[in-house]
Amino acid sequence: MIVPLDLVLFLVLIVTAVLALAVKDLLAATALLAAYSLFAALLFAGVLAVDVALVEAALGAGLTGVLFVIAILATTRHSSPRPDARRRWAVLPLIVAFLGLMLFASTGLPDRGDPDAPAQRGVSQTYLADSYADTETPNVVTSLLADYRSMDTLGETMVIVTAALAAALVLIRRVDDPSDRTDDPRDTPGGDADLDRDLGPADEDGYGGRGPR
Amino acid sequence: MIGAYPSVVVRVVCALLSPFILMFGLYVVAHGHYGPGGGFAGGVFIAVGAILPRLTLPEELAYRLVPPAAGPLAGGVGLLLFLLVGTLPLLVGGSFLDYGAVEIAGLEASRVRYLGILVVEAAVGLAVFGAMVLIVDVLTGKDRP
Amino acid sequence: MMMLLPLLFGAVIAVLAGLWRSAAAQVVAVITTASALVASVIGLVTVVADGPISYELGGWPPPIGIEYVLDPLSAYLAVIIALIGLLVTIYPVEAAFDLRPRKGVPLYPLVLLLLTGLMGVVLSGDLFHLFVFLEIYAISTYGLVSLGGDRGVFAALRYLLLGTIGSGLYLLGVGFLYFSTGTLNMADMATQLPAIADSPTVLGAMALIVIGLALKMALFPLHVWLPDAHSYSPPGVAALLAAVQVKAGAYGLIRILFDVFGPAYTGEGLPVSVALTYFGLAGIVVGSVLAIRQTDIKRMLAYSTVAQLGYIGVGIGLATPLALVGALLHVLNHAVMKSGLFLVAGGIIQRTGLKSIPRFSGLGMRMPLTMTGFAIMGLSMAGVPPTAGFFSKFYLVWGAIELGNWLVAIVVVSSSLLTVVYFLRLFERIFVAEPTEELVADATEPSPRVVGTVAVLAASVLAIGLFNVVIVREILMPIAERMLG
Amino acid sequence: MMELLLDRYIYVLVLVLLAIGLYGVLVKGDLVKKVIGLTIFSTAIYLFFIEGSLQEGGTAPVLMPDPENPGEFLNDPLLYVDPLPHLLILTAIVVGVGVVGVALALLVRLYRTHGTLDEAVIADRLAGKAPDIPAADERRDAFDVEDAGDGDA
Repeated sequence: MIVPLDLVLFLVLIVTAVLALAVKDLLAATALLAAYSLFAALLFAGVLAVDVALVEAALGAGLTGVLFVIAILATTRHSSPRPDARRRWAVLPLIVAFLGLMLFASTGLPDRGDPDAPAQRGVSQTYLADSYADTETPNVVTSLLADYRSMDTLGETMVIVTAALAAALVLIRRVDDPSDRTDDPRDTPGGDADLDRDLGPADEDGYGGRGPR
Repeated sequence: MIGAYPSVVVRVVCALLSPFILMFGLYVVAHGHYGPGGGFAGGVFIAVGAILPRLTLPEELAYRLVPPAAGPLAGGVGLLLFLLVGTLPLLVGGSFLDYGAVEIAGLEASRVRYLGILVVEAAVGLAVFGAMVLIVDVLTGKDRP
Repeated sequence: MMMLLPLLFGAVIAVLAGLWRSAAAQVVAVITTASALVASVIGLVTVVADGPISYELGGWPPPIGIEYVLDPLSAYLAVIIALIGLLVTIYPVEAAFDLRPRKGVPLYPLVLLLLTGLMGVVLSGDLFHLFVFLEIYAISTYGLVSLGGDRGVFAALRYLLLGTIGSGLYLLGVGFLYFSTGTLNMADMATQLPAIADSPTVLGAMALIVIGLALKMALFPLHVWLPDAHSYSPPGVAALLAAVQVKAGAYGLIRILFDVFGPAYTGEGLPVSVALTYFGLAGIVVGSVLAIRQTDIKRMLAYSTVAQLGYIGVGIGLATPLALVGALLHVLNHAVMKSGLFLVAGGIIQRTGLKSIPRFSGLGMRMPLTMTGFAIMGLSMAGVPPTAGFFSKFYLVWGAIELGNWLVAIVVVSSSLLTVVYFLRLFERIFVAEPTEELVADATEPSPRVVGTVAVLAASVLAIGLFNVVIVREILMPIAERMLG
Repeated sequence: MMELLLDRYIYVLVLVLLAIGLYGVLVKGDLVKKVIGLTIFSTAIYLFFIEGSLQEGGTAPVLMPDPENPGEFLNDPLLYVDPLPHLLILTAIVVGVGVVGVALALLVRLYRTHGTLDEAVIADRLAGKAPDIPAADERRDAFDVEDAGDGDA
């Protein structure tokens, strides 16, 4: 009965995805991307994945949007309009081949919502049946996350900490930047540019306006 | 590059909002057992509570509320907490992350697991909070403790 | 678990230690990797003697919980990872990473997280868990590659885009498998797959997983990210990447193709094996030819990595015990040789600032110890007996001849000749020619830590060459026979 | 084909989203757009998993109190949708945000040195500064020098 709503949401998703890639203003693209994530979160909620919907709304739509906005404010708001026609023709066959492969693969999938699908008869039965007895936790996703498959969660926590550290390593000001080393200039023409090197009017194409502030 | 927002309405509303967001975040972390939520969503909410002042309030004030060192520190401590909880059962002969193996007088194994989940969620929330604050800090160029 | 634990803790403690004092982080890193090495050697000895060990995390038996499996294959790779990790962390920080980190720069934490990710990949007995660790090591790599200055940043971004697509494809493949079997545990899935062997979903999943992991492993023609990422990153990072990081992809491929999908899918004549073989061959040829054309030493080494990964791909594709032994032995050989070569390059750059090969003239006289190590590893790359590199190619060729696949045999042998060409050219310059550069004339042997590290690696190249029969008979042959038997 | 579309249009729609994302990553010349494409791609993967977890007649995987035994919960698996994909996707979402964070950090760093986020322009500038590095091998697509002209135009 919720199927038509699903369909509508999916069409909206496709439209926002296309628009997010098409618009020239990057802030608008970010807003569209956040809308895309939000609609995805609605879809998640529609098929009863409430935990995922919450996290997608908070992380996918909220925080990712904030990160994009901060990055765009720190860089430029205008996307470079340059079409890359040759690459498009090289990539399209790849995408078509990928779609063909996926279409072929999805013919073997069980129907959506089929209670006899292997996944429904697999390990998740055990989780649902035993969760309360094992952990006194009615939310099975939580007991899965923090107990049955807690190692995944540990890995995931490490991923996010790793990502933060990697971002810090990329942007943090280091004492000894490579360009300070005694490289022979002829060996590395131009050298590795310093973080703070001013390249001057590198952005003469008229699109280099920084963000609003 | 991100500092006090020109509009006083925005500044005041955000300043008023962020403690409530923090509280909601804590609630989501703690509520994971019974409904949607848990460490990840909660950690994000708490992080948003800390990030919002950074986007709207004057810099000094925002960094006094949540100093930049909080990012890496919270990330490290959260991860360490998770690891310690995981290792605790090893010491009493269980396997890694097997909270049920820890015997606490008067509590059944399932109850111990229940508590273990709570601690893990808190650790995850802390780590996610730290990581997000750190990412925002380096992106805005304020990375030095 | 014993092997992972020191790394897990080390990474976290290194984060906190790095905040406090940057030198402390390196000490923590060395201690951590050393204990991981000890643990993994013990692990290897144990499993070779007593058979695989399974570890149930959280006390939940698989397939309910996540399982770690330590069998000879994963123990073998764990030893390689810990060894290279230890050598790179011991290596002086300026030479390895082109910078002396300020307080709070998370350099060693990321190196440890990279190693943790790799270790997790080889230990995991769960398809999704493998994805999580795949991402841990990938994300730390993106950060580390960006240390290589401006071009490093750009290379890191392109690698990030392609690498994330790779893991996305892998994840999709895992999804297809999960929806067909209802489990994520590798062993459990392997028992269920034969019943639905013909399902298009399973075949599609296999294709997705192979493409995703081949992208991670940089198998030709999916290698486009590798030359930039490896040649612009600092020497220590390049050593880690070439030696162990791309091997994690190879490991995943071997494990999933042979253990999860099993012989029903990987028998002779199936498209996946054939494709791997011929793409591997193409990679060998293209990589070798491009390596000859490079003048920058690190870039040359990066292209030669493309070629060497081709050998591993061929070994997996041929799917006979002998060829698989060749591929696995080559994983070890290449790890030792290539990390050694990159670290030597780091030593040269640290001492002289030179990167361009034509200007290395006469360096052999000035840095005799380092250059001897370099020569040994170069000979091994070229496959000159009795160095390690000879034997892995020997097993590959033997396996190919056994199958009657003469094309493979011919390409492998002739590409070795190509490798000889480019290393001989280099040696001629280094040892015979007179110094033309002041920088070379003034050069001296790098610091003892550099020389020591290089010496260890050069000695192990010789040792692996001499004792390869032992390694093959005790460790690799049983693995190959069990997987393909 | 028609039957596939009607019966299981969801998977086909997910495929469309995957293709849009891939197109964005591989074809767009602007680096921010590439990262946006990456996000679309990964969200499509999440949708695939979550749509697959649905079970007809099932409800959210939070156990319902048993009306007959207070304090007990109904634990019949048929009552709930499959929770395992939910966990997997929670993990994947967090991983995805981490990747986006690193990607944006790299973008900001690139912009600080180059003042642009056009992939081809940056590539040309890096390659142009380094004539001793062959620009024609694997750099066919994005790195061709002739492209530099219209890149700035």
